[in-house]
Amino acid sequence: MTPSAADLIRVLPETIWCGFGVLLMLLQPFLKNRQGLTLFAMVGAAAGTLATYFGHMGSGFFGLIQFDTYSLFFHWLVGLVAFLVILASDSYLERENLASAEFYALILFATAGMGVLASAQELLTAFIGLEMSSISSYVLAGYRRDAVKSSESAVKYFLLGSFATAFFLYGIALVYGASGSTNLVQIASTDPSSNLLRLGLTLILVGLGFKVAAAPFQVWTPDVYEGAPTPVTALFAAGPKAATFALLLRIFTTIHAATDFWFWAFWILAVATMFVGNLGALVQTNVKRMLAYSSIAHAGYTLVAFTAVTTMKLDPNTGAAPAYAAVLFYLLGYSLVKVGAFTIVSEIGGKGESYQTLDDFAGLGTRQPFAAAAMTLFLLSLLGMPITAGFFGKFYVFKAAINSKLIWLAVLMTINSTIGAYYYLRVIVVMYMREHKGDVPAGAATGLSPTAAMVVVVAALATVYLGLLPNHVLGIVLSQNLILSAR
Amino acid sequence: MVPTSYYLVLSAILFGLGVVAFVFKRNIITIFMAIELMLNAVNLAFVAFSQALGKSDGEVFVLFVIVVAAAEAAVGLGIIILTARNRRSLNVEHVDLLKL
Amino acid sequence: MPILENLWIIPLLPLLGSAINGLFGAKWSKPIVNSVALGSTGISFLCAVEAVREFLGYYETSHKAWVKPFFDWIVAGNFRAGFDLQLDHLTVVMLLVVTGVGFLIHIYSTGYMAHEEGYYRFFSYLNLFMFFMLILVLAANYVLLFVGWEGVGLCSYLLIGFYFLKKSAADAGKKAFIVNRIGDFGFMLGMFLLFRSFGSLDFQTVFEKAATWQPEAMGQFGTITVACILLFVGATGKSAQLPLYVWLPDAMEGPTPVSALIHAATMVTAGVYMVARSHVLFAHAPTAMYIVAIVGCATAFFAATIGLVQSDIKKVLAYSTVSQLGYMFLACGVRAYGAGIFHLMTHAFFKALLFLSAGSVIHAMGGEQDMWNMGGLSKKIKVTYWCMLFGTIAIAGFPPFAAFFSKDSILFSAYIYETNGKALYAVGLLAAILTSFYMFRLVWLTFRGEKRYDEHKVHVHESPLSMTGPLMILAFLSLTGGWFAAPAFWGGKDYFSEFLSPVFGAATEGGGEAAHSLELMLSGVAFAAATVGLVVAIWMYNKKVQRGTSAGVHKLLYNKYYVDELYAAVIVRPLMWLSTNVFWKVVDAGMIDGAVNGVADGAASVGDTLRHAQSGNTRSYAVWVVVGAMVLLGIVFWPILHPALFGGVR
Amino acid sequence: MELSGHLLSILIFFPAIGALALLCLKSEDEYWIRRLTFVVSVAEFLLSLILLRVVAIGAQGYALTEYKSWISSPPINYHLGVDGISMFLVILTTFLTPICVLASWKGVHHRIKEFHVMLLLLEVGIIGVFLALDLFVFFLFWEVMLIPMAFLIGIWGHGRRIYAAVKFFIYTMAGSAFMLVGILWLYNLTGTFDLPAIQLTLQSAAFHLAPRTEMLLFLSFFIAFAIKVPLFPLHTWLPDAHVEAPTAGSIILAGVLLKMGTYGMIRFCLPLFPEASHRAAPYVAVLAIIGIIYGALVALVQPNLKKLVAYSSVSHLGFVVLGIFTFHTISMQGAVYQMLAHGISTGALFFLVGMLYDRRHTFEISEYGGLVKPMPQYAAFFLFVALSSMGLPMLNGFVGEYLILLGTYQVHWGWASWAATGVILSACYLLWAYQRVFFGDVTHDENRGLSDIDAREKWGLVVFAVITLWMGLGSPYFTRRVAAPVDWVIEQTKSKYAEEAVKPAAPSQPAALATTIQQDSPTRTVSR
Amino acid sequence: MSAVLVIFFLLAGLAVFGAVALILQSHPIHSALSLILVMVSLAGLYLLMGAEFVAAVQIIVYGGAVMVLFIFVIMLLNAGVEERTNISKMATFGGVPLAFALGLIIAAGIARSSSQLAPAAAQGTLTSTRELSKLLFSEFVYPFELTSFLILVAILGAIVLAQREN
Repeated sequence: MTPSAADLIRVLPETIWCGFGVLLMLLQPFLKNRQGLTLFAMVGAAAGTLATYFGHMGSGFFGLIQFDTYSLFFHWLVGLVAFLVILASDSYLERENLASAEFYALILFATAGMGVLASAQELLTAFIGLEMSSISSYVLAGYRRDAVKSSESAVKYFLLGSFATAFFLYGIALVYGASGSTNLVQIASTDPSSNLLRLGLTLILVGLGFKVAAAPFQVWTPDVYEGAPTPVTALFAAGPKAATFALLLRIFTTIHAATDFWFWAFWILAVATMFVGNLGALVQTNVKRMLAYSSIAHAGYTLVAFTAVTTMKLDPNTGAAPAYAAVLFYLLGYSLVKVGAFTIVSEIGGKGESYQTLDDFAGLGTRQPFAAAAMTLFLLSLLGMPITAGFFGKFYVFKAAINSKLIWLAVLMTINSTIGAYYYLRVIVVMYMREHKGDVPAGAATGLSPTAAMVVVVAALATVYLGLLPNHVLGIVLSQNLILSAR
Repeated sequence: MVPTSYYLVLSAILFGLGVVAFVFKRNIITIFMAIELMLNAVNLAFVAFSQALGKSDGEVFVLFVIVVAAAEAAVGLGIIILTARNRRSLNVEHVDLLKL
Repeated sequence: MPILENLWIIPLLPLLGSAINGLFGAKWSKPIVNSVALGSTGISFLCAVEAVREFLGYYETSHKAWVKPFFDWIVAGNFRAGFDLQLDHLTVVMLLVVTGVGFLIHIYSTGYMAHEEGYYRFFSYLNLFMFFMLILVLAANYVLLFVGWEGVGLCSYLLIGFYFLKKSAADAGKKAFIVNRIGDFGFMLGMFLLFRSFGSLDFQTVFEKAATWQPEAMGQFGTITVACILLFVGATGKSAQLPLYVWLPDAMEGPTPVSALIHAATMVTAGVYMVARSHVLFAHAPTAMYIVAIVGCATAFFAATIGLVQSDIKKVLAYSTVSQLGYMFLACGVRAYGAGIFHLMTHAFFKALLFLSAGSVIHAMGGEQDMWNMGGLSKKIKVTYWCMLFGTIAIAGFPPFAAFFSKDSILFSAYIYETNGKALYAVGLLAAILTSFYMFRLVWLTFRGEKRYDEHKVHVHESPLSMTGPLMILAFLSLTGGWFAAPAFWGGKDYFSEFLSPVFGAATEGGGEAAHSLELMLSGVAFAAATVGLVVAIWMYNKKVQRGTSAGVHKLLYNKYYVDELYAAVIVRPLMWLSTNVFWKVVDAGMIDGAVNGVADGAASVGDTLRHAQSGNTRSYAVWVVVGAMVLLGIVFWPILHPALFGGVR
Repeated sequence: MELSGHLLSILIFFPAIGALALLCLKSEDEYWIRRLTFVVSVAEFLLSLILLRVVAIGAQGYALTEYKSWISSPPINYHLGVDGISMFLVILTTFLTPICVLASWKGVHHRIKEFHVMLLLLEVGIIGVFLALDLFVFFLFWEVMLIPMAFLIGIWGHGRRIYAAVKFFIYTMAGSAFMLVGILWLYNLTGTFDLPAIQLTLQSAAFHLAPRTEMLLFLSFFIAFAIKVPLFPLHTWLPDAHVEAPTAGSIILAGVLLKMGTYGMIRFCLPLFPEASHRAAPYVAVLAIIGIIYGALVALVQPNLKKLVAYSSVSHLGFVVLGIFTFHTISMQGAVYQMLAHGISTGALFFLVGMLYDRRHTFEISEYGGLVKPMPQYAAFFLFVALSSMGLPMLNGFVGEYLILLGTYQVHWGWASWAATGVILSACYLLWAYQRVFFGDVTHDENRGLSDIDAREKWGLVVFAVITLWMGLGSPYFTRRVAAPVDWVIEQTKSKYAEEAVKPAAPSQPAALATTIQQDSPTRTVSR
Repeated sequence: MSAVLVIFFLLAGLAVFGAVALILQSHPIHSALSLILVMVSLAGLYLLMGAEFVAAVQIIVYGGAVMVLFIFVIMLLNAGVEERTNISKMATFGGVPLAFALGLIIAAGIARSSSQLAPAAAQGTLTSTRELSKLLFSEFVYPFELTSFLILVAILGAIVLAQREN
């Protein structure tokens, strides 16, 4: 019983990410040049992502992982996010005078963890993946060691994250007890009336709900996002969240019992999350924190699509395939936009992240037209305006909800979009329609650094591309047998 | 023979006490201990199920959990040291700069 | 038939004149402006005369009205309103009156307005008015008539507000327009109903179809009755009848030639013209007829009472106009359309004369209009005095002047009208007495008695020939205008009614020897009434008089029954208050915006509350996680805890 | 014509190309920015005039359709088409855009490049809305148009511009979000976003739409449109937006944007949901009538000139909605005509008010008075435009209102009677405002030296005046081209609706008059 | 009651006692010692079930390594008696009862649904360490290898976080 070569190639991306992480640490003493490290890390991120090209579809490692279009999609997603975040961190690390090698290594390890999550077909493997990304994240959150906020962010993330992990793990234990296995495919064949299974799946939902910041498990999100170094926040908002959703969706589509149990749970989580996120964001004056709340709201929108997925089995004719597609498309668009937006916040923040309030954004339209325009594009995408990725994302989510006859959910989402419009618009308004009070402080950034600008351009182009020509990506997310483990 | 449910109920009680401890304790280190307590409860459940099902993979999981717990401990204690350095206090209730 | 084929020339000429003066007149000298304005009106008058001649020839052979469509103006679905002009005998009368009197007043204005600023503007407006008035009388359908109808209202607005620096003038113009709009509201609804009933608004089609309908009974509010009443609402606005007469006295703020042309001779008679034009409809609606008669009669009396005590020379004439218009409606209401139109024509002559004479007086007095500040002018401005006197005799109804015949004819028709005719007659007669009184009062206060002005300040002088010339022509017309009908008085034919008979039919013929003797008797009564008025006026004012203090009935009359105040208090102010304090401040700002902003504020306050859950305390956060776990357990286990409910929850 | 295959796309995207070209200019290059924008917008206008030749009179259905598949799943196609109704609205848009450039020649001083880019992008969005035949594409343009408009208000507006911009944006967003739900629901039912295809599906006998579903769908569209119109009581964004918007913004907003709502009603609400439309019509009509009267009354007491014009739009658009929801060919043609006429006359009014603002930087009526003295030509033009706005015959405002009322009267005399009071009130508020601004003595010394209109303003106004007159006299030019599409819409609205729709709403009439007003044939006598 | 059951209850009682003590002790050192008590009791229970290897790892890694680390850190930071602050009223008054309730619900749920399971160690066979290692290096080799990176991450993280400023 040794894994085949094909299996090894199926995990090549993770291997490459981890390998580059190790190499980064090894090279650190020799490569004093920060840009060199950045480039090396980017190469690693890219290489890992591209390595998916060699993988063969199918399950590997005795059914622990499943390499399918779905996992491919999420590998690309997290790889791309890692690539962009590394690129965006370059100037940040220089400004904040932080060590690069460890930072990049941690990002790569976290990415590897996310990759595991995306392809895991077995709960324990998923758990290990989750922990890899989480533990890296804890460290990354506290990476600005001398900043009180950063360490506080790390503490909160660590304590609450571990707390939630314990729930997740306990859920795994119970599911294992009920079905005698932790493999999703085998769990799927368990008698769905088992209460132990029900209890276990619920606790798993608590753990994963925490990771994706679904209300009322969202409490940690604003604090952690605000305190963490901004590029790390970008990573948090995009990568782990998408990867956790990936796992959740795989559990969903594989274990039909789960969809039965979880329908109302998701309905309520979705509604609560949308409202908490949007209403919370409404009253924020710190842009970074506002975006944190906004990411809660977007988790809520994603959960709407999830709720639509749950009806798949209940009514096979509604066609849940578009609902998966909605989740995938939404997450892609959302992640890229969040990376772009946080990158701009990171750059505007200046040394010590001192300028992140709305007042600091005032008059940005004249001071930094490019940054302001890009930020506007990202905000409009988050808002769901046409010709941006966010519009199609929201459009597909709506469509999934309506296809599943979840009219009320769609209506509530509509209301939330409108609330959301208000606070996104406020940032735009401040940037373009208000003048900066007093002189612009000397420490504030005068323009985006070239690396950050590159990230912003890539994210903006991707946003518009997905908003104008979504066909290609749609072709992927709508492909037959997207999720091989799904029955 | 001890019925498996006894072990499981014990595990649930320990898990519940872990949750209580997490909520109740103020010292970050003891809160972290509460997490360890919860993980121990999980381990107990794994072993009990493993025995009841007559499969050994449950015990393998326990090994993984222990490893993960150790890794978490390393990082967690690092974070705690960092916080203690920054704040000169281990009371979790005083870690409230980020809020609202 | 060059003109008849191209009837549009008649209205277009004044329009061109207006446009030319309006666009370029500012830079031109007065003679050029004059020649454009007078030229266009004069040629238009000549064209009208030629058109009438051609029409009469045409009628000889065809025995029908001349209708000529020019272009489609509004087309939608089965609705078509064309720019169609029509000429028949009724139009002929109106056309000649409008162009003729209009031309005279243009001439007069060159003298009267000689020293005014915006001279070109005045003539531009005046020509524009001619254009619209001609459209009104030439229109072959209600919609085009409405164009003229609204257009003359506009010109009235512009001309009343000519002295726009004076607030009262601007106010008066606005008031005129708005009150007219209220009438137009009725007119429009009337048109809609006609279209709904007959599928067209062309006069010919409507009248032909209406003629096939069975007449409605008295007291019945059938379709035609309702339509007629609605049309009449329009007429009350335009022709200043109760209850919409309020704008006309105020309209005297305009230059006097305007008062003469628009507010006496032509525009205000448009309502009468329209009712007469629609006589086929009215004939089917006796209820509407009766209402017209009552309103006309009441207005005649009501306005006359107010006229008794006014001190402004033009105001007296204004109320007199309202009163005389009442007579015309009375005539229409008692089926004496011919008499009504006849009175319309004579009224155009003598009222224009009176106004222009008054203008001459005002001109002489350097702008003074208060009769209490005049007196004894007869020696200084003789021509004006005699013209004014002629006009007064004419309006008072002394033979052989114009109004004697026309008013007499109306009163006679009222007397023999089957429904309460005698009461209508009685009120009309009373109004005749009052008319005679207030007119002679005016003459006596102005021209006779002692002078009550300071000769050092006011240099009284006779007006130039450009002003007195038209006066004399009009005086002549006032004297002779009634003679068309005179033969009827002596038992012969009423030429005027006969002329109009192709339009109205022979319905107005009294017929019979008994009727004739009755008519003679009634004429005697009317003459007596006029004399009573004359005598009382002379008795009261042929001495040294002073402006009296108002009290009692006098005060009520002097203040015009407080109708303006009443309207202000009952309609205008409540509406303004409602709009400001309820609609705008409460409904808009308070309720709707309040709700909108309230939702926004509510969301913000909920958000604010929610953020307090975000206390920053990790322990609390853990509690939220626990709460979430409990909730999820509750939801997931709900079907097990309540199996009975499962299946129904979805 | 070689172009005609892509004429519609060219019409939509030509201004976008212009905007791109503008971006290449330096921001300081004020001279060329203005001229380039003007040239582009005039060229666009001339291009749009081609439509007049291409769209045949009396032809039903769409001309010049363009169809390209865009997104495979769900099937979203780039489907454009034009008919008599949309043609004129497009031309109105292209006409008003150069006017906007002229209007902001002096009023806009900062960020000139961005301003003109926004203006052109706005044009792109609006024309797209009018030409789109795919619900998705329609929605896309509908939303896209929001952003430049909000920017125009928010950046180049006056005092409370930000409040106004946000209010405008949120109001419209709220409405359109529901429309998106409706569009998707409709897609879910019919499997397509293509308007003609949806219509075919909905009309097929096999297809049954539950009344409740149809009503909800209708409402989801209608509310979005009603906000845009704006229909009472959803109108409160309008006065704020207008008062704070720069002149160009106001012109476009009142001239075209509001028509997007009424256009949407004609194009989507009625043909797609005939039965719901009929059921909703009484309520809609009552709201429209309330809007007419209410808007006029509130306009009457506004101390702010621009707000007054804004409220007058509420009143005028009430007529349009009323005309649409009587399902009568006369009134609906009138409604379409009125959309155009209102675009011209209100556009001109805002143009005029903007000139005043350029000179005195205030909209308060009390700050003016006696202006006819220093600015006689301006006063004359203002009067002319005001008269057209209050519906003086032979000017453009009359025909629309008259046809709407006439048509409405044929169906519901009560509605028409109430609505006709708006005619009185419009005279009241406009004349009163005119009097306070222009007549009397000059009460403020600053006003004594105001300069009269210059050549640029004069020519703009002359163009407006000529069109006003032309529309007023030659209305058949418009109604003939509009008649066929309107009849088609009415036919669609009837198709599945039973005969009882034709029956006038007799029960709503008072008993005394109810017996008298009916008469299908004139020979029937009324007296009995 | 069989002897096994007596041992079970003894160990279970100790474990619960330890857990409660962890909560009630106010000095972190005492809490840590209580936790060690729990862990040792659990190791006993593992033995009782026949999971010797797990029991050994429990003692060595958990009780030995991890808890020593805890105590080391407590000493290093010189953590004193816990301040019983009540800034979060919600946690003290709402959270603790809720947490108890949650524990009870889970316990009740498990008790009701796990009765059909075979008794632990019913087979009476000890799980051989060989079997564990086989599983670990064949079926679970992938997560096993991943854990190595996990530990690497932990080491890296600890270094990053705890290193003094240069």
